[in-house]
Amino acid sequence: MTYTQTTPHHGSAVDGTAADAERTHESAARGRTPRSEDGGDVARLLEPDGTRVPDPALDPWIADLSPHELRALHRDMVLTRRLDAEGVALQRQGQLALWAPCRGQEAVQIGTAHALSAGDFAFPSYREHGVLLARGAKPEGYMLAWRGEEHSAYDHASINVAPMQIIIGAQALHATGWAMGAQRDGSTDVAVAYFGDGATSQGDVNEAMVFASSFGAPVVFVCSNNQWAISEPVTVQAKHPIAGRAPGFGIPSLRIDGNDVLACVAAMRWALDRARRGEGPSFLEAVTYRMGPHTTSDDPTRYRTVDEVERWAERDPIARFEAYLCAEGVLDDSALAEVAAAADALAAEVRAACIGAVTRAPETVFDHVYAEPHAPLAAQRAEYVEYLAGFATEEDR
Amino acid sequence: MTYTQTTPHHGSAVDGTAADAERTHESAARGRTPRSEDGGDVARLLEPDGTRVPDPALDPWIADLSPHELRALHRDMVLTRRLDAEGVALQRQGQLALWAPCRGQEAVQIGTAHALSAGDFAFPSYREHGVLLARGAKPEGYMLAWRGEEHSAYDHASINVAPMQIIIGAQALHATGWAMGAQRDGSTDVAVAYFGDGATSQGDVNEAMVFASSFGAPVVFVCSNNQWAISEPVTVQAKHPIAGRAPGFGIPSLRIDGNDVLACVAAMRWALDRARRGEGPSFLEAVTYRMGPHTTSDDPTRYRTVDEVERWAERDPIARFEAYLCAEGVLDDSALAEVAAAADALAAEVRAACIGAVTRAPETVFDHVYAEPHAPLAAQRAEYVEYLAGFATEEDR
Amino acid sequence: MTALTLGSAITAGLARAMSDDDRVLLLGEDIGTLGGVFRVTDGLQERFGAPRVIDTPLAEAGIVGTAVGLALRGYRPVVEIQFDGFVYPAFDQIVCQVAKLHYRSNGRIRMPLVIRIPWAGGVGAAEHHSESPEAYFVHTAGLRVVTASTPQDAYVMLRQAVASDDPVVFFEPKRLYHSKGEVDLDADLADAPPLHLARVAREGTGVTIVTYGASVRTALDAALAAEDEGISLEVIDVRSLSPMDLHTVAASVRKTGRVVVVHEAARQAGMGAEIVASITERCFPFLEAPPQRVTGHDIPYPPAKLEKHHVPDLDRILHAVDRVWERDTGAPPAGGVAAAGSTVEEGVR
Amino acid sequence: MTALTLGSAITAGLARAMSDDDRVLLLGEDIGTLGGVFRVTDGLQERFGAPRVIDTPLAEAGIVGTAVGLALRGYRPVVEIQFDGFVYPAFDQIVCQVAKLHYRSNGRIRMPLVIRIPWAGGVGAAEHHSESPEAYFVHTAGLRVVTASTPQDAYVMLRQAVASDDPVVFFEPKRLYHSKGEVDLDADLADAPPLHLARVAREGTGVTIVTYGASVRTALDAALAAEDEGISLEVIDVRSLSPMDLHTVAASVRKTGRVVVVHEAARQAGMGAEIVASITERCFPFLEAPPQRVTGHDIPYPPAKLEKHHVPDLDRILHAVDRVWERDTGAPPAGGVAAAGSTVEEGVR
Ligand SMILES: Cc1ncc(C[n+]2csc(CCOP(=O)(O)OP(=O)(O)O)c2C)c(N)n1
Ligand SMILES: Cc1ncc(C[n+]2csc(CCOP(=O)(O)OP(=O)(O)O)c2C)c(N)n1
Ligand SMILES: [Mg+2]
Ligand SMILES: [Mg+2]
Repeated sequence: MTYTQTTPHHGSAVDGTAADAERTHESAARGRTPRSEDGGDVARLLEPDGTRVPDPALDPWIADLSPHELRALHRDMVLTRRLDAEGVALQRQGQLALWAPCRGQEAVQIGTAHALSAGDFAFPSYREHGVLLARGAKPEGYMLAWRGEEHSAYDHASINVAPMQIIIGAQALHATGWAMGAQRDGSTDVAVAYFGDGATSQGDVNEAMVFASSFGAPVVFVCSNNQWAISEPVTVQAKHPIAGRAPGFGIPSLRIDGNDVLACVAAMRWALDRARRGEGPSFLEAVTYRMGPHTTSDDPTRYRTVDEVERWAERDPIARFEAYLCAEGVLDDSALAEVAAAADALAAEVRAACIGAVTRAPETVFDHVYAEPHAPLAAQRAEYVEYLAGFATEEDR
Repeated sequence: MTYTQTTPHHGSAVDGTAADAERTHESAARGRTPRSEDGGDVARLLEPDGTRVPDPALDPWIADLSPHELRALHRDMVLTRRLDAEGVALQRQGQLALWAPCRGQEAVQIGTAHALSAGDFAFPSYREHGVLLARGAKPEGYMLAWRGEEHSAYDHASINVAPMQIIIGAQALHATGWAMGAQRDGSTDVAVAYFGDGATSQGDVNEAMVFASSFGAPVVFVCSNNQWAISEPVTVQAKHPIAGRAPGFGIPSLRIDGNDVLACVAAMRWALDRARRGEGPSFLEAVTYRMGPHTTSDDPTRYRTVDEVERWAERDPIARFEAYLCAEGVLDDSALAEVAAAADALAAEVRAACIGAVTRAPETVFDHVYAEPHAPLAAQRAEYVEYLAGFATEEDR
Repeated sequence: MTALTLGSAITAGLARAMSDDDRVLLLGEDIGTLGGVFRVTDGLQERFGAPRVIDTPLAEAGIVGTAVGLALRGYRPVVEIQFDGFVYPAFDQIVCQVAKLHYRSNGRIRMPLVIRIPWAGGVGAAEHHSESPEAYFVHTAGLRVVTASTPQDAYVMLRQAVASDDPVVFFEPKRLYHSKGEVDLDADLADAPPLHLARVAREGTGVTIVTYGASVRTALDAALAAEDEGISLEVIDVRSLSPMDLHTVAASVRKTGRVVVVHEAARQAGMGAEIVASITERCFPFLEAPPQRVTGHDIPYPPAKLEKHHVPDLDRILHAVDRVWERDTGAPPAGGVAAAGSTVEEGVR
Repeated sequence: MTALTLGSAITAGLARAMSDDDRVLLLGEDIGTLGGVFRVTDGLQERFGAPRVIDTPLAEAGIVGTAVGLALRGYRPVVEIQFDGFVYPAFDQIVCQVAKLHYRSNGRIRMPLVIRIPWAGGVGAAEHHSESPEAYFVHTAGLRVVTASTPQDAYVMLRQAVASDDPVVFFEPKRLYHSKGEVDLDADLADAPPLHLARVAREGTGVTIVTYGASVRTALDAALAAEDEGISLEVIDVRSLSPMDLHTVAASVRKTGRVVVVHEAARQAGMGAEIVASITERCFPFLEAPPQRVTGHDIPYPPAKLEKHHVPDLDRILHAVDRVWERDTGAPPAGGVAAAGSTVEEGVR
């Protein structure tokens, strides 16, 4: 095998050394991890039907999850799905210009985001609605960009989330730089870069791994391998599992079932712990699936089969987790009803935020180009304001 | 260990699969390859003192080398060294604007270039003087760029070598694209990308690996890890052996002693053979050392010790190969004298090419910007010619 | 003649170029199975095969860099950059390699590469999807930069671009992708106007409008409106931004003495600056008023809901026309220039 | 006052900025142990430590991209791009991220980043080591672009750039690195001319020369030579290319009525186009002759032995001065413009 799937070990350093690889081979030999649909091994704690399976490496990382925390994970996944559905609906109704559905990817988004501390900083792509929600962004915050009102509408500093990134992979470098800063501050804050399978082909993502490795920066790379980059299957980007890239850069990686929220929490905690201990970057490949189109402008029937989508529907992250929680008695019908009500409420809020949105005044297009005074631009603005005023006058006549 | 050092096996496919990695572990376990100075394993056929050591994987690839071919390798290494020394001397005498010495790296340049066929295409950096020489470039061809007369002076099509590349890593993509073309032509031609250890940090080199792997392009990446990127030790680029990067991209790699010309020939033949069989890209990390300064403008005493340089001098590629060939009776004093005379003759030719160089006419700066007619530029040229003529007139007065 | 949209005219141009020359191949993201996010390459992979219509990994430097290698091997690659805002990762390969290889190699190496870029705004798109980066390429010696504003031009110019032995950046005004026009699919390239020539899109006598891309349509609309007000506009579609056909532009300006340059890109150091400077150099004595620029502001492209306040529209063009039309400038008016300049603060103090 | 070279004035400026604010840190290739290939960061790693003077992996997108992250974390990174020609791999990060983050975040995110670039030619360097890419950045809204032509300016402007909450591209004319001048090391930034102001490098009455960077020296030399011929040149060092201080430029042009713009970069869509266009817009009635551009040709930078035929020198400036000086342009001369324009073929036919 050409890559090393590093196994997280609770409390022990996993630094991608030979000894570590031995361990990996060993655990792989034990046949611990079931094969995922696309032919690679993934680490998993919940079977698609909700059965809890043991994984000695991951188990310890979630041993302390309380029923309260488990319910919070479930709730945020449900809210994310509802928010996402509302995004699609609002786009169809002309309330949004575009929407990039995240249906199917709730587990990796919520699982990893829940593992973060307040001081950590997330660098999302455009599809991480669940991450924004979990970090506390307000509905306007995550909707208005898709309506075309703002480029980025949440308050980055208060929720420690960078503006969503459309330039594929660029944020991986930002996260690495931020982590280098956290390192220099002597803090234990960690940066998280979220990106897709397609992004792994970009120079920026690879350079981010180089920098992160060279400086031992406390950053976690979370690759949501949802099998597609618009119409291109992941095999166009990588013939071998993506998690196999990182070890070559000296970065331990883990390939997990991205539809298993417990595995996502566990893996993320492992990675965060490494970072906080000064052990540097880690890489997670969360194997998941984009159930919807790439965006509301996309027509996935042109490039994939209904069959494939149906097969992945059987591995739904929410159904799986609900089955588990109900079986464990952590969730019951009334709790589910409560969550459903909360989702309805969120959907209503989201809808209100969209429909109530008022487009800014024209001259605000000139705002915030610079932080400091800029006379020529101020003049351009004044000229445009005067020009617009001319219309008012004409119309008045 | 986090990377896979793929072992070449004669005639058998080595595609970076699990089975392959097993083999690697196996051979590493046999302790076959001595440790290089910088802490990693390298494959080697000649000890620094010229003793031939067996390597079951590499041996078969050079079994057929005739005394004639061995002498040619030696000769080209000596010529390269002499050419290089002449470059340094000419720069000191003000005949060249700059020179990037390749002293110490003759084995990887000559070894890999000798393994090529005429139809293969090399994409060198600025330090591959040996590759140019081995491919048949004329002295003017490789000197005039360093004199500042031309950007690139050899005839690329006749020797199948791209213009030397100064933008670090850019040529790796060109080689990959060329290889995709060769593949489409149904030919067995192979592209070779030469670059340094520093270049492996560039996005372009990583993207080249992605493309090469995705398309199974017949390209060989030859990384001359000469321990330094100007003043930065290789550890700034990579904490782990560079050869470990490629397998994560699905590209088998080999880490060889870059000062052992036989190992370089063998590894290159292995890689070329894979490419010609349609097995796709390979990656060679040739562990070597830049004995001179980065360029004649550089002052290496600012960043490295004399000690380090002396230690590497003991592993000189030419001395080692000479010792071996003399012991084998392939070379004797008269043969050595003949090679020395050839080197003198080359040096004289090189010197003559430099000193005799006549700078082109001023208006030629406008030539070849476009392949097709371009009236505004033609007008700019005419205007400049007229302007220059004005001086002549003034002076005439 | 066949009625085609501008987008399908390009598809037809690509198909024609590919069947005329089997060294032509396409590279890009989602151009194969999907047929491109704008469907411009729709059906081409089916027709010409996957080896010639290549879905690449998601890396623009990689796309352009491998195209350079393919060109070195004798191919004529046509690459698609999915949106204008995604060309920058390839900037190094374009500026240092594509543009320079012919020069660097003293003409030994040809770079018959076409870089297609769906381009510019006004379509309500997300951030980074409405950029107008043409000036960067116009400033880069070694590149040719063109754009078409009619289906006929799109069909012919695309083929000319592919046939050119120089690298061509081919901007496709996405706002016009769905606009229809008659196309002569059997047009012989030898009969077509050369790629570098400007086109007088509408003749007029009062004011010259110099523009390109989707703004040609806006300028033509403005010309209709101006006609009602008794001002005759001549509209020049520059088509080729590099080289630029100053002959056609200057001939018009000498006739009208008044000129408005229109584009969507930011003003500062944009294409309009070059056009105004060139006109001033060549036509100074004929100018009745200082040339005006109607451009995007010097801001990043704004959110979609506000883009109508950035992309020049008919009213902004007419406003500028009024300014060059009304203002007569034989000699400095008493305090007049300061006054004329007063809406635009000149300094930065 | 201390006599310093321009290069060491920058070193002093960096040291001062770093001791004034411990959030300032440096990133680049070979800037630590080696002190930079031009020794501009010499001694800084020893003085401020490796965590603040960071030798990075060899990847410019990586350098700028991580600097963006450091800025997000509250640092004020000063990055060095080793040579002008190596900035392009970072172009995407600069144009899409550095320039836009403040705008995109509605002012919530600041990008107090300085990108230092040893810049331009005339030093006999190898390919890609003599580029003049400033127009690309001037065209990019959200960036400030400055350059210094004296040690005093270099010292002060570098500190101002670091103090600015906006991203600043700081071009260092490498031809002047070794030129000496007096520097007031105790200068209080509050007393210094603001970063965006132009400087009248020499007062004159006949012709205005607008330039920047190393060409300021050439222009001053030309002014001396022109004096001998009885023409008085006013030389304006623009200093800040974006924003540009048009107030100072326009005031001069209104006085002289004649202007020559000088820079090394290619002409087409270069900085000179913007300057000429802006001057024409603002000062049209005062212009006695069309502004002239003396620039690098529209070619890739040529091999070093030929660079003197590309980089504007004293003679080319004087030649242009003659043209704007001699030519009077009240009304179109009979056939005169065609004649005047005849050295420059206008069309592309
Ligand atoms: C630099 C750049 N190139 C191209 C695009 C166009 N684009 C947007 S999303 C996308 C696919 C991304 O795939 P992946 O990284 O797997 O993320 P996913 O959309 O699947 O979440 C592409 C090609 C872009 N946004 N940025
Ligand atoms: C894109 C780019 N960035 C920076 C440089 C400046 N530079 C020239 S050589 C060099 C070091 C290259 O090191 P390596 O790749 O190890 O090759 P070596 O010089 O050791 O052969 C650097 C930084 C460059 N030429 N191109
Ligand atoms: Mg994906
Ligand atoms: Mg090196």
